Amino acid sequence: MPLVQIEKDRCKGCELCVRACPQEIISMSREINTKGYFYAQVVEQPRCIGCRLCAITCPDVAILIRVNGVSYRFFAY
Amino acid sequence: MPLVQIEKDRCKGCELCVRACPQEIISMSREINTKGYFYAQVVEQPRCIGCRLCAITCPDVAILIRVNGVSYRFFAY
Amino acid sequence: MQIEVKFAGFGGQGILSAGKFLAEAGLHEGKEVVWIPSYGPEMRGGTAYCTVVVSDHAIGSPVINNPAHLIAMNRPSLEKFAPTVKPKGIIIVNCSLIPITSNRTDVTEVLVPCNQVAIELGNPKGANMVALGAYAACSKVVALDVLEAIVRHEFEKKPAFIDENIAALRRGAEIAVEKVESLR
Amino acid sequence: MQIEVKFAGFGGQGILSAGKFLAEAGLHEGKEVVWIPSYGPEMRGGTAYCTVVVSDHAIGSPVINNPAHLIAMNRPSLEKFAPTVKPKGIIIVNCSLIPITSNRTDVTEVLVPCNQVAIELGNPKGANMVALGAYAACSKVVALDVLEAIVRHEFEKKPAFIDENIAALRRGAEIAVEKVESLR
Amino acid sequence: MRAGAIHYFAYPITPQTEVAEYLARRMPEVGGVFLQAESEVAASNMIFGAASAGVRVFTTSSSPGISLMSEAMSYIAAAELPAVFVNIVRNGPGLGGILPSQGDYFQATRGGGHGDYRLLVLAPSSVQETVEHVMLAFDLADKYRNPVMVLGDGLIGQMMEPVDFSSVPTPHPPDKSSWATTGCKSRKPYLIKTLFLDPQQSEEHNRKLAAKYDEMRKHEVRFEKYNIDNDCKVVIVAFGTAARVCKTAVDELKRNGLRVGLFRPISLFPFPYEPLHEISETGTVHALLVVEMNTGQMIDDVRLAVADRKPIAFYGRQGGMVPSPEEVLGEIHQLI
Amino acid sequence: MRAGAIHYFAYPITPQTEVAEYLARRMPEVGGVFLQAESEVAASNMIFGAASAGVRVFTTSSSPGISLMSEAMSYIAAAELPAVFVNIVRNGPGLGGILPSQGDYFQATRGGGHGDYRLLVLAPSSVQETVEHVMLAFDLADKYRNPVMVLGDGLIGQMMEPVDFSSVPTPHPPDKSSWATTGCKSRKPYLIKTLFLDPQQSEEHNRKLAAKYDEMRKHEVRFEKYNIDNDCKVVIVAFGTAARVCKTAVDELKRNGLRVGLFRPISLFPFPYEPLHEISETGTVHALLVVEMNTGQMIDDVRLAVADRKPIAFYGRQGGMVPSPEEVLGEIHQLI
Amino acid sequence: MASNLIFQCPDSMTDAITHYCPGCTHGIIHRLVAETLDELGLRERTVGVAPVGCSVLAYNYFNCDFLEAAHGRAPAFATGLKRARPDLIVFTYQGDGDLASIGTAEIIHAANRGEKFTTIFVNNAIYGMTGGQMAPTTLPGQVTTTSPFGRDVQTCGYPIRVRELLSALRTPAYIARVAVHTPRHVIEAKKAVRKAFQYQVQGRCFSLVEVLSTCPTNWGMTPIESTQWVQDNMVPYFPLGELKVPEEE
Amino acid sequence: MASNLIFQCPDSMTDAITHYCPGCTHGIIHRLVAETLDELGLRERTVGVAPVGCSVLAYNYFNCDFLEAAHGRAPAFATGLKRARPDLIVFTYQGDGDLASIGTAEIIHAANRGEKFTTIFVNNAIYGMTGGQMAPTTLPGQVTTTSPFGRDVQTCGYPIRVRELLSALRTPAYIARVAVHTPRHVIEAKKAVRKAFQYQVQGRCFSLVEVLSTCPTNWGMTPIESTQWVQDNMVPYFPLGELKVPEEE
Ligand SMILES: Cc1ncc(C[n+]2csc(CCOP(=O)(O)OP(=O)(O)O)c2C)c(N)n1
Ligand SMILES: Cc1ncc(C[n+]2csc(CCOP(=O)(O)OP(=O)(O)O)c2C)c(N)n1
Ligand code: SF4
Ligand code: SF4
Ligand code: SF4
Ligand code: SF4
Ligand code: SF4
Ligand code: SF4
Ligand SMILES: [Mg+2]
Ligand SMILES: [Mg+2]
Repeated sequence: MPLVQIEKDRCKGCELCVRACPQEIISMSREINTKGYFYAQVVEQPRCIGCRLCAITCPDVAILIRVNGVSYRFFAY
Repeated sequence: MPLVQIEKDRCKGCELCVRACPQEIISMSREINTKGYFYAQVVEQPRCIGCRLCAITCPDVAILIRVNGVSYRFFAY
Repeated sequence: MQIEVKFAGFGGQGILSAGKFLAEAGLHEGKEVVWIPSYGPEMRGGTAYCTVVVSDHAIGSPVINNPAHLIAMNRPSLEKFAPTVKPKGIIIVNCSLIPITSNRTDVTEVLVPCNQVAIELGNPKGANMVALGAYAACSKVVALDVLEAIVRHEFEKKPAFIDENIAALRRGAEIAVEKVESLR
Repeated sequence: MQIEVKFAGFGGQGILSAGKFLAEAGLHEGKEVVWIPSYGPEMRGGTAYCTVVVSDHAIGSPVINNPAHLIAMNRPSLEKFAPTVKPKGIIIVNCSLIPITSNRTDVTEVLVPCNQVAIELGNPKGANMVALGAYAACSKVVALDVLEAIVRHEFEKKPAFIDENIAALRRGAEIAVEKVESLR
Repeated sequence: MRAGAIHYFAYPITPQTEVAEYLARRMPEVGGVFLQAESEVAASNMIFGAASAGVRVFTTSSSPGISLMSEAMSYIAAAELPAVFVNIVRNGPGLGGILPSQGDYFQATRGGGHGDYRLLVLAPSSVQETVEHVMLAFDLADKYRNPVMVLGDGLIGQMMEPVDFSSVPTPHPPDKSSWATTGCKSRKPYLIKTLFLDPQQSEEHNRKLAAKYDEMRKHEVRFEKYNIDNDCKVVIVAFGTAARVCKTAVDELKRNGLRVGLFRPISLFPFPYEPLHEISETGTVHALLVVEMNTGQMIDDVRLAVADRKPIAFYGRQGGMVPSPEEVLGEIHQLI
Repeated sequence: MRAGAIHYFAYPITPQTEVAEYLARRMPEVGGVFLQAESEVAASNMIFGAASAGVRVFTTSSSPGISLMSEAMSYIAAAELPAVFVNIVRNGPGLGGILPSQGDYFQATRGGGHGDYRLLVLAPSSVQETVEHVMLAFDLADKYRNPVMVLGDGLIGQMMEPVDFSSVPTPHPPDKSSWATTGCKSRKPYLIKTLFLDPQQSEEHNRKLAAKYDEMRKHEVRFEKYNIDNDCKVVIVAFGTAARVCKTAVDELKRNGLRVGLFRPISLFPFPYEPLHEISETGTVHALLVVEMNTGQMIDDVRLAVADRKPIAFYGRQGGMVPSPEEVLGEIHQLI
Repeated sequence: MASNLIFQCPDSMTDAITHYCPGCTHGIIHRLVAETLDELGLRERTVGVAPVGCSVLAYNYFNCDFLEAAHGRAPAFATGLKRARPDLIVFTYQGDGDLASIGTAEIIHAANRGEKFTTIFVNNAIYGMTGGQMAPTTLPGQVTTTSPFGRDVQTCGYPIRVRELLSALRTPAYIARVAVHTPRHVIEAKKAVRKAFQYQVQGRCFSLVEVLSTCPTNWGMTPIESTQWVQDNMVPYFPLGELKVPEEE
Repeated sequence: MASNLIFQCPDSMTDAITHYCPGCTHGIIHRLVAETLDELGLRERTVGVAPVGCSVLAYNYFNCDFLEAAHGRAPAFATGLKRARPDLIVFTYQGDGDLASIGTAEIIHAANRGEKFTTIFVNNAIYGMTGGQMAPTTLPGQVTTTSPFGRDVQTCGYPIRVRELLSALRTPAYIARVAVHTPRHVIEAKKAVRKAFQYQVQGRCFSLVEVLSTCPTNWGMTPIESTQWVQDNMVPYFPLGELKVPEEE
């Protein structure tokens, strides 16, 4: 099962990942991080399909994705 | 009858007019002018048809053409 | 009387415009005023600050190493500038983002949760106004209603912003007054 | 011994290269040499000149207001520079293009119809070489055969030019010798 | 009136933007053109072209941009055209930063472009004075047909200070019909050029320019004496922002009974050599302190004015650091 | 060896072409690149890029072209990169002409680009010395990681004089692997930059540069004394072509039994203040004569060296005119 | 079973948090370049050239040698560098003010000489760093601080299409335009960036990828609105795709 | 019957003898411009802008107000002038080094802004004034002092076609290429020059006429050989004709 980790203090709250996620499982927190931004959170991790669209679209490399099983570090997207 | 006057001391001897003249009536003198150039001369004035090609091609405005009769100063060439 | 105040935070927090409003208000009250940004818009991110000097007489050096007052909107600003504040000065601390205090005992330190308040007011970008309101109430450098007038004037063309910013100013002022009283 | 010579004429007459040949020849003879063009190729037309200094010892100022010798290839050059030539100097006048003389009595003035001669030799661009040959013969600053060697070297890659230029040099020298003798 | 209209060509650079926008907004008679150029090189040459038509022109930039204008400045001076350049100096060299600096003093007063020419350089020390200097610059540029530079710095450039427009002189553009290239109707064609192939003519032209600079030296020396009287012990020399800081220091010293004065050159070229020389000759003065926001540039001019009859100390901050009044006080105390 | 190869980027301009072609042809170890740039702006930035890779780089130009390089010069100095600029000065300002001049003295020694930086400036007075200076310039540029300028003029530029290559020093390019950006294989990435947003850092950087210029002032002062001994009555100060002319005048004076010497600054920055000062202190010297091919630029430095202890006269020609030995004699006779 | 990273920061990027504004796509473009360097194994022989513009600090985010050029002159820098060391991989990263305004001559001549480096051209239709002035690529009617009533094509002309302009040169090159406002576009963009570097690795030609980017701050929009604006306004005027490939020759 | 002049020096030319080399077609191009000014009655409200190049002294030959620009900057000059005085007729006269090398940015941006002046662009495939260095328009294999073995397209790229490059811009303009190496071509050239000025008179658009010209001196040919070289070598690479007319819009 894919695991999506969003690094709270790297996030600038741009919401691009929220829009990108086909599963609509990312949403913005109601809290702010140390920079004062509302940050993105994965709210329903189990529904994640590991499509990486959130990470691909994040301008701040705030998203990290893990899976169990084979994976390729260099993927041609 | 058209009259072609080549100003000897303006001429730089480039020979472009010689090549331009359809009547082949311009040739280079064997003398040099004050700048040391062999200058162009009209050798058979009567055969001139007043086509102006010599003047049009002269880079040094050394050629002046007159005709008797109506003429237009501003010609669209 | 001459008062120097430093607004400090990071780019994007509205530091420079809050300072500008204060300066405009000072001008409006007939004072001599100088507003100096730390730097222009050429760089974003990093620490941004501006200095505002409000005075009854002509202002000499615009270089202020030791301001009378400080408004610290994030942690690095507080750490950097708190030690430079003149004794008996005022420090406004945006405790939404700053988990520490200055540890100074010779100044009045007022903790205002600017971001929280702004979020509560439904105007998350208004943290700078909350801070400005709080500062004006504590320092009395300019009157609150003059500040409100300036806000009205500045947002003339975007009337939607007027009310929410005035609300932020007022709420900031209220909190500050409460806090200051509790300090007594 | 130091000899200064000015070559002058208009752009396109090969003034600068004639001067260069002379300088090269001087170098070849083991002398100190300076060659200074009046200006580079940036401008065509107008008066062009160069100065060549050939000396037994190190050359100081390259600025020569009063050359020992002058080679005037067109009328303005003669008019401009003839009065500056040192007494007992030499003036070569290209009488193909210059209908006047310098009117100086304290110099050796040699009239050479450089253009005519060049035309007669079937090498109308060789007027500069005619003048150079004439000058070398009159002044003996460098030997004619050294000049010829330089010409051979310079036109190494265009052998067609070698013979005609050497012919021009020689013819110039001959004429000059005749003229100088007739002056005696 | 066309000749009164002001034409402005510039390329964006921090920290000149504010000044540019401010001036463009406030200058009362603006009826001219504003065009954003593709570069500083282009902006300065647009200035050149527009100045040829006899209109008033100016551009604003900051250090690196000014370097790119230096060819055009030399041309404009050579062509004897009036134009105004505002340089809001930032810390350098290179890209440096956008903080206030006085590192372009040499460039403004002696260098920049190639060849023997000078800019008339004015150095304001407040926003008010900046506005006045820009207006004055137009007049001086027209008077001498020479480029004039207003040398500010990022601090003045970005400072918000009230301005009193009543004291800003109204402009008097002179008649330029004797040279402006506006079509040769009923006169001979005019030519504006800087090429002089004939050395005699070129030398004459150089001397004509030199004579003009001498005229400026005679008539355009500007400076301010602050608290300078007959018993000064130390004289501070500073311009622009540094001078403003020094004023606060002088006030403070005065309060403490110390006799220290400030000499502020306002025209950097022509530099006020004579007046400074005289002051330095005052018996009580036993030292001068030059304060600059660079590693020491104007100090050359101070030394030329004072020779070495009195010791000259230097205090400089660099890299966008502005000396504080306290630091200046410290330096003074070392001298007294 | 790559680091010994010389890379040359330039844009054509008279009268630098000859020098460029000459140097490129003669420089023995050329194994580098020649590329004609689209402009002087580009050429100077290509230099910058290539210098970053640790190769030896140079460009040649003449006055207007040098003005266009002034932004890059300031950057290169700020980035602490070695690079050599040859300026074959022509008469200016503006397009001017292509005749020899010394009108860029200020630009070379104090101005040009923005900010607090200096070029190390060498002024040869013969073709031989030009070649030697260019080779020396590469070494000095490497030593100080600073741009070095060889300031010639059209006369030297276009003069044909025999050159003895045996006296030209062989180059010793140092190891640049501690900073050259050639890929970060088995090390941390290197960064070459000139932006300093933090004023503390920027100030530090400025002071580092200033310290380097002080080093140059200590170690790189170069000058020539010609016929200067203990009983000189007048000392001529001149550089480059003007100095060469003055030598002839000095020789002539000597023949006539007049005791006149010549002081020729070879490094214009650092200027030989000390040695000139000492000479001017010699009891017999009662005046100095500065001879320049401009309206008076180096004279500022002479005055800084001499203060006003001795009178300083000036003789200048402009516009491509070169003073003649006779004219210099005339001036000397007025002083004696 | 071990857990594997399938998305993480590329080795060619440092882990510094960028100074870019929230939602600014400069960050995405950086990552695409860094991923490419990783994938092609180029990091250790790459030198990047930063422009003057918001990305002047790019060197803080790339984990390879870097230079900072003067405004607009990155192509001249890269030329000098690459000519001196043809074995290096050199890329410039430039904004639209930098490349299409002050640096016009430099990019055109570098492209025309066929310099063998790669340019990543970030077109955000505005001068970001200096606070939102009109760029050569600002769209007709677009409001900026120096076109307060919208770009007037009568006085300022039409926006310059850099891809089309450079493709008009005869010298072989790889020139493409991409966008990064949706994940799909990012994926396409990545392919073009990769190709551009591959051509360089092969020593084939000059390569340039124009990337349509956002500037939420100076456009006065949210990041999401900005991406929509790219789609609705920029893409129609700046068509996406390759316009020139060296194979044509 | 009176004798009438049917060909003489146009009023817009002075009667100075030019400094151009024998057979250099700069002289023809000057005359075409001067005739056009005469015919359209523009002399008294025209200001010409001279470049730096062999035609730097153009002002000696034109009988109208003239400026001498810095090398490559004539379009910026003309922009300043024309913006200040839109009622004037302004033209620049520029060589290929001036316009297509150092002045690339200036001509592209002037054209792109649609500045309402006219540029006469004299392409002689070489730097004439400075003694025959390679120009951006020097043909492949052409020998110059800085390409002694002929222009190598591998290292210097292909010659720039200015007409094509500028036509790639979207802003309306009149852009044509003509030649003057035979009388027939001169006649065609005249038409283009006339049109260019007419568009300006109408305030329509930027106009540029690229004229293929000779440089017998630096090409090392006789004038006649030079004209043949234009026909045989330049015309095939630089096709003649209008490429852009404002009516298209
Ligand atoms: C010579 C010079 N001129 C002007 C500037 C100011 N300046 C810095 S960045 C910039 C433009 C930035 O715009 P762009 O290239 O589009 O990059 P962006 O910030 O939009 O990514 C300008 C004009 C400068 N630093 N140097
Ligand atoms: C800033 C600057 N760089 C270089 C020069 C030298 N220069 C004068 S004319 C010229 C090029 C001339 O070539 P072109 O524009 O093709 O005109 P042509 O002479 O061929 O008609 C150059 C490089 C200069 N005057 N100024
Ligand atoms: S990997 Fe795909 S499904 Fe999972 S959170 Fe990201 S976008 Fe949504
Ligand atoms: S895209 Fe990245 S920065 Fe933006 S909200 Fe999502 S995690 Fe945060
Ligand atoms: S007008 Fe025609 S026919 Fe007469 S000379 Fe001239 S070219 Fe020959
Ligand atoms: S075309 Fe003109 S210059 Fe040439 S030979 Fe004929 S008349 Fe003489
Ligand atoms: S100003 Fe614009 S381009 Fe610059 S970082 Fe912010 S959003 Fe990005
Ligand atoms: S050098 Fe060439 S372009 Fe210049 S005048 Fe001579 S032939 Fe014409
Ligand atoms: Mg941009
Ligand atoms: Mg040309």
